[in-house]
Amino acid sequence: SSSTTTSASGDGEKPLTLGFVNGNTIEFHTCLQRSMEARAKTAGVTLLTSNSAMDPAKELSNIDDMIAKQVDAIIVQTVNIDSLEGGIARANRAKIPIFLTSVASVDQSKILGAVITDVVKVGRELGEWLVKDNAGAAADVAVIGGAPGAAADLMNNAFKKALTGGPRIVFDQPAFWQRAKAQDVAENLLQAHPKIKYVFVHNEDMALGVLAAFKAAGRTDIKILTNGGSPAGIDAVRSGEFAVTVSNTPKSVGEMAIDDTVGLLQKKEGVKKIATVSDMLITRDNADQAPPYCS
Amino acid sequence: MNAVPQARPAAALELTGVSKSFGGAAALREVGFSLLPGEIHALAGINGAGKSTLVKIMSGALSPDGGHLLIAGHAHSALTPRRARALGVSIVHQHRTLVPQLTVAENLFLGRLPTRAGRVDWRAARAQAARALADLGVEVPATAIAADLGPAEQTLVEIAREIQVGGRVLILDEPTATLGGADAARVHRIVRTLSARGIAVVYISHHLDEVLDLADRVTVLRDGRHVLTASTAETDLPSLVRAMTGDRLAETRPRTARTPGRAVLELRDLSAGPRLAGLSLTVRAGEVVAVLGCAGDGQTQLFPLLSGLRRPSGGDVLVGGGRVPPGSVTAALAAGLRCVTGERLTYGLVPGLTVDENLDLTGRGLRRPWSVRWRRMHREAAGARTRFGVTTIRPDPPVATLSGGNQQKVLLARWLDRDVTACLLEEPTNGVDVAAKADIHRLIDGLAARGAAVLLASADVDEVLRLADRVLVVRSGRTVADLPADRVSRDDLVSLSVGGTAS
Amino acid sequence: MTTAAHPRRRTIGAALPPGLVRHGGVLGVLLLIAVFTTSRSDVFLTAPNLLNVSRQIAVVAVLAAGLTLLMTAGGIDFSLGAIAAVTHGVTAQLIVAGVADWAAVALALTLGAAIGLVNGTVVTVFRVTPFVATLASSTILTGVALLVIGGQSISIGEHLGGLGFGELLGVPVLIVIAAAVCLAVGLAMRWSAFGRNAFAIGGNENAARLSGIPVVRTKLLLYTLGGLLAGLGGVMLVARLGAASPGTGGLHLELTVVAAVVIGGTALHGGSGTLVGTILGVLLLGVVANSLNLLQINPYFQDVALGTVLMVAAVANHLRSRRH
Amino acid sequence: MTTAAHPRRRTIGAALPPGLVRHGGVLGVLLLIAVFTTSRSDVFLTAPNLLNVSRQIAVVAVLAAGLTLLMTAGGIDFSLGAIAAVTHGVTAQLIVAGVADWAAVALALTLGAAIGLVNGTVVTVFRVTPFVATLASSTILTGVALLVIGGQSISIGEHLGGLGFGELLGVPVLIVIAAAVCLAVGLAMRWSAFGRNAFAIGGNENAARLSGIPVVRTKLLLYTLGGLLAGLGGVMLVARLGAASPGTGGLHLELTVVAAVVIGGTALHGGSGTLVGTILGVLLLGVVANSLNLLQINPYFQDVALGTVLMVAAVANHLRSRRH
Ligand SMILES: Nc1ncnc2c1ncn2[C@@H]1O[C@H](COP(=O)(O)OP(=O)(O)OP(=O)(O)O)[C@@H](O)[C@H]1O
Ligand SMILES: Nc1ncnc2c1ncn2[C@@H]1O[C@H](COP(=O)(O)OP(=O)(O)OP(=O)(O)O)[C@@H](O)[C@H]1O
Ligand SMILES: O[C@@H]1[C@H](O)[C@H](O)CO[C@H]1O
Ligand SMILES: [Mg+2]
Ligand SMILES: [Mg+2]
Repeated sequence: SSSTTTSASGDGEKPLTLGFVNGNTIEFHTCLQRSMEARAKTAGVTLLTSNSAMDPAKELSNIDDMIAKQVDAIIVQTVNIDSLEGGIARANRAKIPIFLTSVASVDQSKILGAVITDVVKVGRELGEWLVKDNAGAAADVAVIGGAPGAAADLMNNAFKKALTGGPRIVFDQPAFWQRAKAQDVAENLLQAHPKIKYVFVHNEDMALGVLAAFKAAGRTDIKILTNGGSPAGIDAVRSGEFAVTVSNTPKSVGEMAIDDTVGLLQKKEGVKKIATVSDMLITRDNADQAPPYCS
Repeated sequence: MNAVPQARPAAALELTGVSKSFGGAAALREVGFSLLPGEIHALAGINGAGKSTLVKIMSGALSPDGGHLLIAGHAHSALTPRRARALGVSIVHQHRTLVPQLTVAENLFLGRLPTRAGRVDWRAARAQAARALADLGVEVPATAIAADLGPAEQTLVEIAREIQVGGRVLILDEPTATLGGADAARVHRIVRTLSARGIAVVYISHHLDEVLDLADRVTVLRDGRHVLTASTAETDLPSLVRAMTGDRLAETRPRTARTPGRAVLELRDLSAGPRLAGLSLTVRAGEVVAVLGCAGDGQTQLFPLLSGLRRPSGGDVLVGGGRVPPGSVTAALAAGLRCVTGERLTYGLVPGLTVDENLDLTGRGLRRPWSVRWRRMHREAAGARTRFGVTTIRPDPPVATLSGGNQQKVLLARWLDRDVTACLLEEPTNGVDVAAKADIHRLIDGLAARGAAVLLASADVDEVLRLADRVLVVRSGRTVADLPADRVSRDDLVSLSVGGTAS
Repeated sequence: MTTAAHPRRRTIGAALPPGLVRHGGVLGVLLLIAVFTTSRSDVFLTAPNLLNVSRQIAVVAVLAAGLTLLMTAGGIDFSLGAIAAVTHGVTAQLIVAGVADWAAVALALTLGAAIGLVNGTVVTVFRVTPFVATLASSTILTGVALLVIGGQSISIGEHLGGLGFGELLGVPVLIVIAAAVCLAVGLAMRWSAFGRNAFAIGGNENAARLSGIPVVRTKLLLYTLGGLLAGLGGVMLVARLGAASPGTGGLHLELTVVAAVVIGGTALHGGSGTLVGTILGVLLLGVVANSLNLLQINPYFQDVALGTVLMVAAVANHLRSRRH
Repeated sequence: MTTAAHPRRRTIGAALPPGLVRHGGVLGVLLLIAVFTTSRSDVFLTAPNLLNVSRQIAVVAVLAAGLTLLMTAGGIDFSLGAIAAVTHGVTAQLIVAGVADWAAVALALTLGAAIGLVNGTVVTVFRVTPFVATLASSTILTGVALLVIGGQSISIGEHLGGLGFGELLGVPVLIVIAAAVCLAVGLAMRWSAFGRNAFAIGGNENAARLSGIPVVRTKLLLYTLGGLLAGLGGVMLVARLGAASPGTGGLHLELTVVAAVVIGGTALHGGSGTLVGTILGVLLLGVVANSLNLLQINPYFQDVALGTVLMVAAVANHLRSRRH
């Protein structure tokens, strides 16, 4: 903490204070915040945090509160893609820059920068992996999704588009990001389509619920494709329970967010305004090279 | 326009062939009824005869299954309370219909608060309410909350409300059931005044003296059928009773002399709030002691205090010489105290449960068994129903669907159909018909004969004379007189209960 | 003696806003939190922060006002949050489709009122318990809200900016609207026959019906008004957020509104309620949320803290009312 | 004649589960959905799928049974879902910490009961409205549940597998437990003094107290039982999932449970309720969820479909009961 950083305003002595508005309290968000806190500490930056608990209106209130606290910049892990127009407008008016994590599909002139995860790419990569794995042959494929809406839809559509040739989607139902619900839906899936060969589950927590259902039914033949990169997910891939997952870890997102925000505020050279967090397709073969998920 | 002058004036309200049944059981069968302008028309009949049902139909609260209803000569098929009011028919129901959380003033103007420029004129409402209450001699502040009033005061407020509405027909369903002599007299005066102004009054009461004294005509219902309509000048009490009960005669056997034993129930300096300041009294085994007092004079506090619902601020209750721990229902019950409320629906019965289960509740509370044996419950309840004359038109209906008097009998049967050491009876014959009233009086005689100490809080002077060995008069929560019953006259009691002195 | 005491009671009751005396519990907890937060954060008691808090609670206040009136009459509407979600989506879609701002707002309000009317009809005509009926319609409307915006965020750009960010004599328009709604509802509850009928219906519906109060009509109107205000809340949401998006309004908002109203002392079974209490409840929730942020309480502890405050306020409320 | 009819009626009343007759509405809607789904999916009416459905509703049934009894007594517990969330987390953490399975389960059940007892105490001793008190404790417990698992999934591996996946004479253990709980509660509601006292308290608390029924003790017991069953639900959740994870239980579960109970005809204000109705309500919700999947209903329409079913059942329920 002896290292002093200069603030964007050029006031040489005052250390930076950043505000982080988190979107939820599940594992991803917990790790995201932890990695940011760790990185902020080493960078000598003060990090104030708040949480919107999936409520866009609360998100705006949190941004308001950060503005009231006169932070140097606000980092937002938004609840929904694009929902924070009002928040951005408000921050702009107060002349406090905003930095986004995970998404950046708003007018980019109004934000300081962003670290994005490309969900379209994730969906596409998984779809392509499936086609390759099945060698283009016919196969029944199911999707167990998150909540209907932007992020899940983007990933889903990309996945479907990538399924060229034989594989066809015979089941596509939501489990609302709940592990227990995913288990129920997977059970119903087994009833409706026992011949299913692949299941794409939108996150690893739900995928673990799906796995529990499959195990209970003695079905080890169905390949589970998912997204996350959490320790539990990587373990499942390593043991063959998941066929494949995509690692785009909150640790990388959080660290990049702090680095880039500080860099952009201090107008450092070579800091990209919009950076994409590198993701990695993880199968049994490369499970040991999976990046750490949490700080 | 009418060429032919009619022999009698057009009826203010007329029913022909009205029937009504509840779940297949008939409460009214082809009843006809005609109410003349300015007359006081009493409706009589034993509990469950259909009186309340009939007046509910007149006032639009219930719609009949068949028959016709004419108000001032016009037929009305889809009458609602709202329409009935607009047509000048107002009613005071047997079950109180005040809004408990609102003030007396607001209750008086329910649905028609005075407004000025679209906003409620509270000042006017209070002033008008105060005037209306003063007119009737009701000493209730217009700003009091309805829930804080006693039953008598609530009744008077309701009567005041309906009179305020005005109109040509006023229906009173047992207005005096919970009123003491003075309040009842006040109601009678009001009714006579209104009738003199040309308002027709339908008056339901089980006090047959009252009926004969007050009404011009009387109609008797039995088992939902019209039995007779007669001028009160041409009928007398025995024939009225016969018409009501059919074969079953209401005997009013003179009471037997009692010889009280040792002191069983003692109150020592019992105090609670401003209304009860150091009340002391003793009731001995086999003795019936009546407490008389104006509404709000402290005797209304006896029920919450003796039952353990409320903790007194001072003083003791003793049963059989032992002090009953205050403020505990369980302790009161364990001591052998049985308190029968005068507000059966608030503190007595569980309306949604059936008659038999309500009867079983007391035993369950006392014995605390693990299980409920339905068969045995029904068997025991059948006996209690017979003994207390509970009649229902369906096998074991929810208590809520019983007529008022039958509910009262269920309440009494619950508490008195077993061994009793000492009991408090609040208005035990509230809403009970003549025949049943005599039965209940005999039951209370029996209770005393078996050595129970009976404390009676009744506003019914005749009942007090019929039952009590001693009469205590309380004022501001203190005993001001303790008189042997055989040395006071009816007039003395009436005068005492309104705050006068015995002659 | 007893009678002498009455006139005194009367004067005090009339002079003090009905309810302030009754809400010692909530008021006490509110002050306590304010004092504590002020002592720990110099931002709390600044004008910008207080404006912040009031802007944040404006929508909740509008919905809570409608619910207070409805609950006083013994009703309940669990779908208000979902109605707001639907109307916020509809407003955005209409604006994106080129409808004039004012027309979009008018349509959204009408839609809210219409949904309220449907709820009211189910409750009065089919006599479904209000809780059940509105729980069902809340579920339906949550789906509809999602369908309306196609599960995506719909930006309205600079539209409705005057509503969302404008000021009137230095006071944000959102706050002005919320204050106006609260004032109107508060006055209606005290001074209008409609409002008093709501009390009578909630206190004893049978008595109300028997005294000729148009019970069905009043209830329909109350649900319609609730829907209308929820519709207004939806419009305020989209104006403030600058976009309609999944998850806005709905259950979150609903639970906040219900919590504010009940903590404000309105009885679930009807017959009593004050807008003052509701406003205190709304304020309490808003101040707590703000304080949790200012004091940097760990998000995991925020629910615990909020719940504890609610519990303490409820218990304090009770202790106060007993002493009376 | 009338008296002769009495014994007959009474016998019928005792022979038929009290309530089946009253629930024509829910039963009708349930059958309708079953017929419709069967006509569109040949899987629906197969034994494996029906077992599937019953396994899925087991947890809801256990919580709903407790809530039915509690609501009959005029209580409500909005925190049951949150209690389940806490106990499911605690069970997982204990097992991970090396505590024996049975001991972890016993501790979780005890914890659930203890939380219920606290709720009951707040409601009876401090006389806070049950809805308000349990809404507050639900908020607290939601935070606690997150804290317990640190916001992360906690896997229990093969532990509690016998509970989560085992079978007893071919019937999944989860179903056996749920059936046993429902049977016990159903019998208690009809045949035990405790259960009947709940009806009396819900019907008229004053009258019940004056009859010598131990009102406070009964209520405390009811809340404790509710908490215990919610604790059991939490254990069942973690056994079935093989892990504790954020978002399990909580508000989702709570609303499902409340919806099942109220759609089953238990009055919110107490005094009446049947376990048969609740079971029908639970079944209805389970069958709808299953049908939505089997029939591949568009995700965007699922809430609309569920809400519509609830609304139709509520209205149908009412129409049936009117004809009676
Ligand atoms: N809502 C109802 N549901 C079912 N039965 C009812 C209902 N109301 C009245 N009854 C039945 O109809 C019959 C007539 O009742 P009603 O109240 O008219 O009697 P009543 O003459 O007023 O008796 P009381 O003198 O005891 O007040 C009774 O047997 C009663 O049980
Ligand atoms: N709902 C209840 N739960 C538990 N105990 C109760 C309940 N209602 C009443 N009691 C018991 O009955 C006693 C009397 O309660 P009540 O509120 O009527 O008396 P109070 O507060 O002394 O009356 P007041 O303030 O009007 O003088 C209480 O002390 C309490 O022990
Ligand atoms: O007897 C009643 C009640 O028991 C109440 O507690 C007070 O008012 C009296 O009239
Ligand atoms: Mg009657
Ligand atoms: Mg009667």
